Amino acid sequence: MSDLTTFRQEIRDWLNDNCPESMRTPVTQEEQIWGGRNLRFPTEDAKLWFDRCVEKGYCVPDWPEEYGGAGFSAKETRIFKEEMARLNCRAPQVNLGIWMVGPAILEFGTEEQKREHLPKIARGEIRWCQGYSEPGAGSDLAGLQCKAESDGDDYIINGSKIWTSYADHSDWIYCLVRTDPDAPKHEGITFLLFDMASEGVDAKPIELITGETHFCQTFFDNVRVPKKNALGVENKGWTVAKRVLQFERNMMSDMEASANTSGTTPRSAAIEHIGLVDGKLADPVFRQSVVRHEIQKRALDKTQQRMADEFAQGVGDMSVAMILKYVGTEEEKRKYELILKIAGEQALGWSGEGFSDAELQLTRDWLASKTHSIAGGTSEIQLNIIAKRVLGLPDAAGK
Amino acid sequence: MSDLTTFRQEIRDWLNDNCPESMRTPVTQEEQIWGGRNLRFPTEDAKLWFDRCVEKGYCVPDWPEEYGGAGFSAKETRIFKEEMARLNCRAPQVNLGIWMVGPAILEFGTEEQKREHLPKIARGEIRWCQGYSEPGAGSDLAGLQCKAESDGDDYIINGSKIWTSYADHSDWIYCLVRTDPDAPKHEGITFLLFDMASEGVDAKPIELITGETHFCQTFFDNVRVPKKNALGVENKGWTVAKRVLQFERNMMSDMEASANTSGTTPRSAAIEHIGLVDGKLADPVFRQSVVRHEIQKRALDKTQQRMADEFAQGVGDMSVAMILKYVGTEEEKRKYELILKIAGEQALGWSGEGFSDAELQLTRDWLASKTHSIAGGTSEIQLNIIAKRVLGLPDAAGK
Amino acid sequence: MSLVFNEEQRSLKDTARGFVQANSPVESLRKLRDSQDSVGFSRDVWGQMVELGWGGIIFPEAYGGFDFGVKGLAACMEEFGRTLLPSPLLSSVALSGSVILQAGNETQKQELLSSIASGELLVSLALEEGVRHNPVAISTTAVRNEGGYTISGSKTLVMDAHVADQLIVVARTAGQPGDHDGISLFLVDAGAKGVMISKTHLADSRNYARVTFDKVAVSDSALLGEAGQGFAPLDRALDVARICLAAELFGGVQEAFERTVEYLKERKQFGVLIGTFQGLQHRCAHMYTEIQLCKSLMMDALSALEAGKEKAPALISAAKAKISETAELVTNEAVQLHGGIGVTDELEIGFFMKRARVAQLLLGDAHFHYDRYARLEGF
Amino acid sequence: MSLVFNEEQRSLKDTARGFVQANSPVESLRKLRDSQDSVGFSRDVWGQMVELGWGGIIFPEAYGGFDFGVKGLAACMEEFGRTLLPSPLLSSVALSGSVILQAGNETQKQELLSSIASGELLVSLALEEGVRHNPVAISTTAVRNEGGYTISGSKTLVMDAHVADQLIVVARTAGQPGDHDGISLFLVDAGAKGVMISKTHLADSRNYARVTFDKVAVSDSALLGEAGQGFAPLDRALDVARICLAAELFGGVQEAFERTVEYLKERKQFGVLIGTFQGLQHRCAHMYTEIQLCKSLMMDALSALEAGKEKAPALISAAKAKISETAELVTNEAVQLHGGIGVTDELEIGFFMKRARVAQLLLGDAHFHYDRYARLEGF
Repeated sequence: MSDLTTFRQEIRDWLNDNCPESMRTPVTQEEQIWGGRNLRFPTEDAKLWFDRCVEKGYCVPDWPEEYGGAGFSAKETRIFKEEMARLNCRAPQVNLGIWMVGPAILEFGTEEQKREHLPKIARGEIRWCQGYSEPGAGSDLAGLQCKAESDGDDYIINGSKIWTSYADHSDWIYCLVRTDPDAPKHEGITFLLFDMASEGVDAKPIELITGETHFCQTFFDNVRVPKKNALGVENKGWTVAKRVLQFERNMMSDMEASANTSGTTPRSAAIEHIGLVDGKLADPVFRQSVVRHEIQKRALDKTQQRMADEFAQGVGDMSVAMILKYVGTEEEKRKYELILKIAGEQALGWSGEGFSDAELQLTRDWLASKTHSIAGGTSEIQLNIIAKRVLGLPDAAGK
Repeated sequence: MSDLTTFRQEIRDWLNDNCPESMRTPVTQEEQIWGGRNLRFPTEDAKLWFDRCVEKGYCVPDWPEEYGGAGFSAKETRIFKEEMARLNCRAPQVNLGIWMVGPAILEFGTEEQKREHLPKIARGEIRWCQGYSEPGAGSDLAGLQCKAESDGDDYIINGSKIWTSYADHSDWIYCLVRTDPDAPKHEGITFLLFDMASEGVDAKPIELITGETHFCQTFFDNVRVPKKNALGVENKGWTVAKRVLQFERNMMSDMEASANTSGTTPRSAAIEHIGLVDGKLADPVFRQSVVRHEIQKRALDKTQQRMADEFAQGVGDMSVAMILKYVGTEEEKRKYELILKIAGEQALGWSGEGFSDAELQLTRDWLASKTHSIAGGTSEIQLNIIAKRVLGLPDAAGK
Repeated sequence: MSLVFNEEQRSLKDTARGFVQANSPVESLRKLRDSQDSVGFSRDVWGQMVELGWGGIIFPEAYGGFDFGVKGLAACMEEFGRTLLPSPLLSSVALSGSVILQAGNETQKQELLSSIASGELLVSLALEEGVRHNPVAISTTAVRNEGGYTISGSKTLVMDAHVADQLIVVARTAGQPGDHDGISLFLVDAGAKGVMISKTHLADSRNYARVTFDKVAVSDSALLGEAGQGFAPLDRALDVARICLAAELFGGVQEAFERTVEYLKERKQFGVLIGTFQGLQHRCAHMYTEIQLCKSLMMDALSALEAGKEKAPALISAAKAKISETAELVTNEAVQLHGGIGVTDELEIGFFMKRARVAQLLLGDAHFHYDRYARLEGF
Repeated sequence: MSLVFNEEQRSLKDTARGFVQANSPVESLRKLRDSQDSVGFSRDVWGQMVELGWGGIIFPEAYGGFDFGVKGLAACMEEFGRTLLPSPLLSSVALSGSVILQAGNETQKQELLSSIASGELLVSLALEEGVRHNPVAISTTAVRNEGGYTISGSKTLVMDAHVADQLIVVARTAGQPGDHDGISLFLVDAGAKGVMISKTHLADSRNYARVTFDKVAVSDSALLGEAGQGFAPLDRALDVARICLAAELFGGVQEAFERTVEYLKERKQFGVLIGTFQGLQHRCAHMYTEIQLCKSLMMDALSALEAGKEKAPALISAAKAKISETAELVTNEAVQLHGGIGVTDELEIGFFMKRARVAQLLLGDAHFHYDRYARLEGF
């Protein structure tokens, strides 16, 4: 216990000494550091902070030091994150390498793959994108058609992926391809890593309701990829894919915190637009809605903490994890609808004068919240999973 | 138009002259007039009011005069009901004869059947119960097992029915029986009318969560029924049954009005237990909940009126009718949950001192509301019907 | 007091439906948005609308109108909502026209209404000062001086102000923000000295502006109705616009719902139509019930208004509140049930959601109208 | 600050589960109800509970207790809630015992707590005066006179008062109803002159009474804590009872939910298990998520209370509010999803719904605790 207390103090001191003041403010979409070959820093402080974190392995604190991490235990990692949050330190970089494919390589990769990819992710040199969904397939991920045909030591990839976020700005892709078209749909899939600069790769942005274009449709026309780039076993890629989906769900439920770049909460909006009278929000109906949201939000945060505590005590159960994405994204939608009601016109600005940057961002945050309960497994899919895997409710006959 | 105005005035005058003051107060469960061979009146006024209505045919105002009705048109019937409601006149009698089997006999009966049954219903001489559901069958009405075997001019009935309301106090039953066990489940059913005093009939009350026992399980042991007692064609009883289910759904959505014998509304409870300050309910959160309920309730009432107006204009559509039972019973549940929150302890009394009769009734009304979204087609069945028949959403394969 | 549109109204509605489907599908709004059109609606389409009589639809014949009543206009608004038609019909006709009808003297009505009806004149109401609708929270002042008034203050959410010829300004000649008394209505030339109009861009890509009045001088004849007694006619005019806006919103809700149900009948997942999933079926069936309830409340409010019932304002609040809540439910579900393509800009369903949120807010959201309903009902 | 019961607490919980399943299934409550038992709980079962140590579970060892803490008690309450066990554990131990611990002087603690722990003494708290929980709306007066006080007033919802040996009366020695200051706590003999106890019968078939105090004379030594300063210790004690009651309610919610899910796996309709219907699956899955959130809030509140965090009262309000709302959802769904048999008295599911509504109300419903949370959070 006292070791961890010391550890906490050390982290706190280091952050205090090393995290520039300007890196302790809410980050905007534009200032987010995504890493990659085209890495640019919006400010000198951002570069300084990034470099210092990379040096200590703090972009991936729980990865082994040999792969660029800090080698922290689960408990240490949690303390690290708590201290980062306490000082409002920005994440030094955020991307799918750190969240998804890195952990997957740690778990399924060969030693060679680990040495090749992990340090680059830890140092933000390579930016990854994800090639899972296909046009028209939606929630039925495993029904994928993008094919990889064997050609000596290589595969030849043909097909297309959709919802590949920032594919047009990414360096590498981890991609599900069908290597055995005759196998049942969950078999015959391979989890493949390849360079987006390969010949035959083309990424075309899709505009969302938020006006943003981080997603692409990505086309593969006879793309040649070495077979050794498969992560895990050929035709057994679904196992890796499922694990990555778990990482994704956990990440999605964290999304709110990082996505809420306007920094507005129902409480802050209510204090600004409704005001306090005798220390109470002047509108009791909105006041109750704000409380409801705060309690739900706290319940969600505490559920994550409880899971960790349960695992620590050996009474853990993965079924609790399955609620996080559903609850997190659904509550996020309610949160923004509530803010819209409270802030009225100021939360519905689109551009131009009359609205602060934070207000214009708020409108996007509201719209972005609609995407989160769809991406990474819709809420309906989450409910199916809970009903069947956790509650053990039966499948309909013939399905 | 001026004819209807005159008509309205005549009805209003007649009600004013003939409906005793004590019959213009909310009716309690005990004072409800159900009719039948054992008809007893709780007060002299009740008898007077009943006799006067029977004489005019006002128990069934829209039935032809030859069968004991008043021969009113649809518009006249609505005016009659509006005037009854305006003066808070109690219904002279309420029962399944008037609501369900009477209209069914009018539509499907032979002239002989009409002459035999309708006047008795209009005069409250025979009380009917309904034999539809069977133990274990639940919402799958058509899966019924109760069998009627041919024996010359008679059927011999064996089996059992559940949720037969007041079977132990009823004189006749309309009952679905299987006359052809080999036919598909919706065929081979006959709609049969018979006397509950027949040999081999036994009704055993079921206690509900309200503490009340109006429902029974009813057993038939070699009950002999003449074949001419079938309503409609042999083996085609499902057609009649479906029509009666429509009557039932309309009746169920009216239920709240007649079932709310405590007379408490969210608004009245709030005024009593929370109180007004400067003409506003002192608690704005409850105030909003009361408003929501009132608007929903008005929307439901106006939907019924709109349907009538649409049919009158020739642009009617039965699909609107399909929402009434679902909306009515679900809102009724919300209404009582709201009253419970507002009235606190006073809405949770069960018996004994400390609670008025109306308060004790309120607790029952709350519990009874739970039965209404199950009886007569569960809310889930209603949603299925809307999804498939109104919206045309497809059936799952294999069903 | 019939709860159904009569034959004349149904025929108007059919005309409106045919008109917008031919002349202003949702795609038109997208084009106006993408080209950052400075007018924000099609003057051509508006010209045709005026020609077909919509400009004077609710005005008495004596003022160049067609006297079809609010019910007739609402029937059309429902159809206009289905294609998200942008036009000055709400701002200039339903709202400003109603204020003039309710508050103006005979001369003002004669002069202004027929010009509005003919489309020559566009008038906008400068009412709101806060982030949400509140017609008594008026701080803008109109100070009496010789022969006129001097108006100062700031307004927001002024519909179509950037193209208006005249503005009706709600200003205070007495009392404090929050008081009913002391509110007065003034006609101000949009080009008058001291008037500054700046267009704002909201999520629904429709037209709103902020307007500031810096010591704007108007003559006595600019006053609409009696000084200090403007609230009552204003509120009556607002009620006309509220139910018309509710009808427009309701049209959009129905369109979004119907598109969603159709999608469920086409889209396959895991080898089956997603419309077969009971979870989705029940949600759609529930939405259908809410939509039917909205329709009944809308017809209830329109009928009460037409019949001049005392309860009409409360019923208009009931309809606007319920339709606003249903709009939130249905547009959110529409996006969610469309899945991935539901959140692309390419699919039009997002346009319905964006318009719905602004229309929910305008002229009072559910929160405002619940409160107003209770107030009018005396509890 | 761990959000999980430790090994000791888990073992206590297992004991509690085994105990009630063997000694007090739901059927026991039905029997007490149907026989109109005048005690309303089994003295025999309560005797065994005391013997097993539950009477002193939260008291320090110095006062004859076992010092397992509120977390330990709550772990057990969850299990007791699963079989709807009626016992004086909440009224006499969690509530009255906590008031004595928080407010009493050393002598009072020594005298009373060990007797409560041993089951010799039953104490009830006479607090409420209105239809809903409100610990400051105290009109009952305690008027100072020579050597003591005279108490007059009426109380309701006094748990287990009909079998209590002593009552703790919340009375006002100064101030007005609504004030925090001026509230004092008195120990009154249940048999004292002027005390009238009348049992009320609520929907949950548990034990409550209305108690009137007609000029009841008590001596100075009856005062618990300082005169006029009773609210703070009372509120701390209430918080202990609130989270224990929330835990009990949560146990019932889980039981009702699990029974419902099991039913869906057994019950066939239209030839298939109703558990295969996606509409019902999604509703169950949603309930599961709510239940998990309740659990986290309950553990959060218990941990904060154990650690003496300043935020503990707000977190207890959060837990009681959320569990109360979830109880309404889950018990209603449990009845509905059981269909026809769900509304019979024969099936036990109705007992859970009836108990839930009373437990939701007791010591503050969601409405009360939402308000309290906001107040404690300063907005």
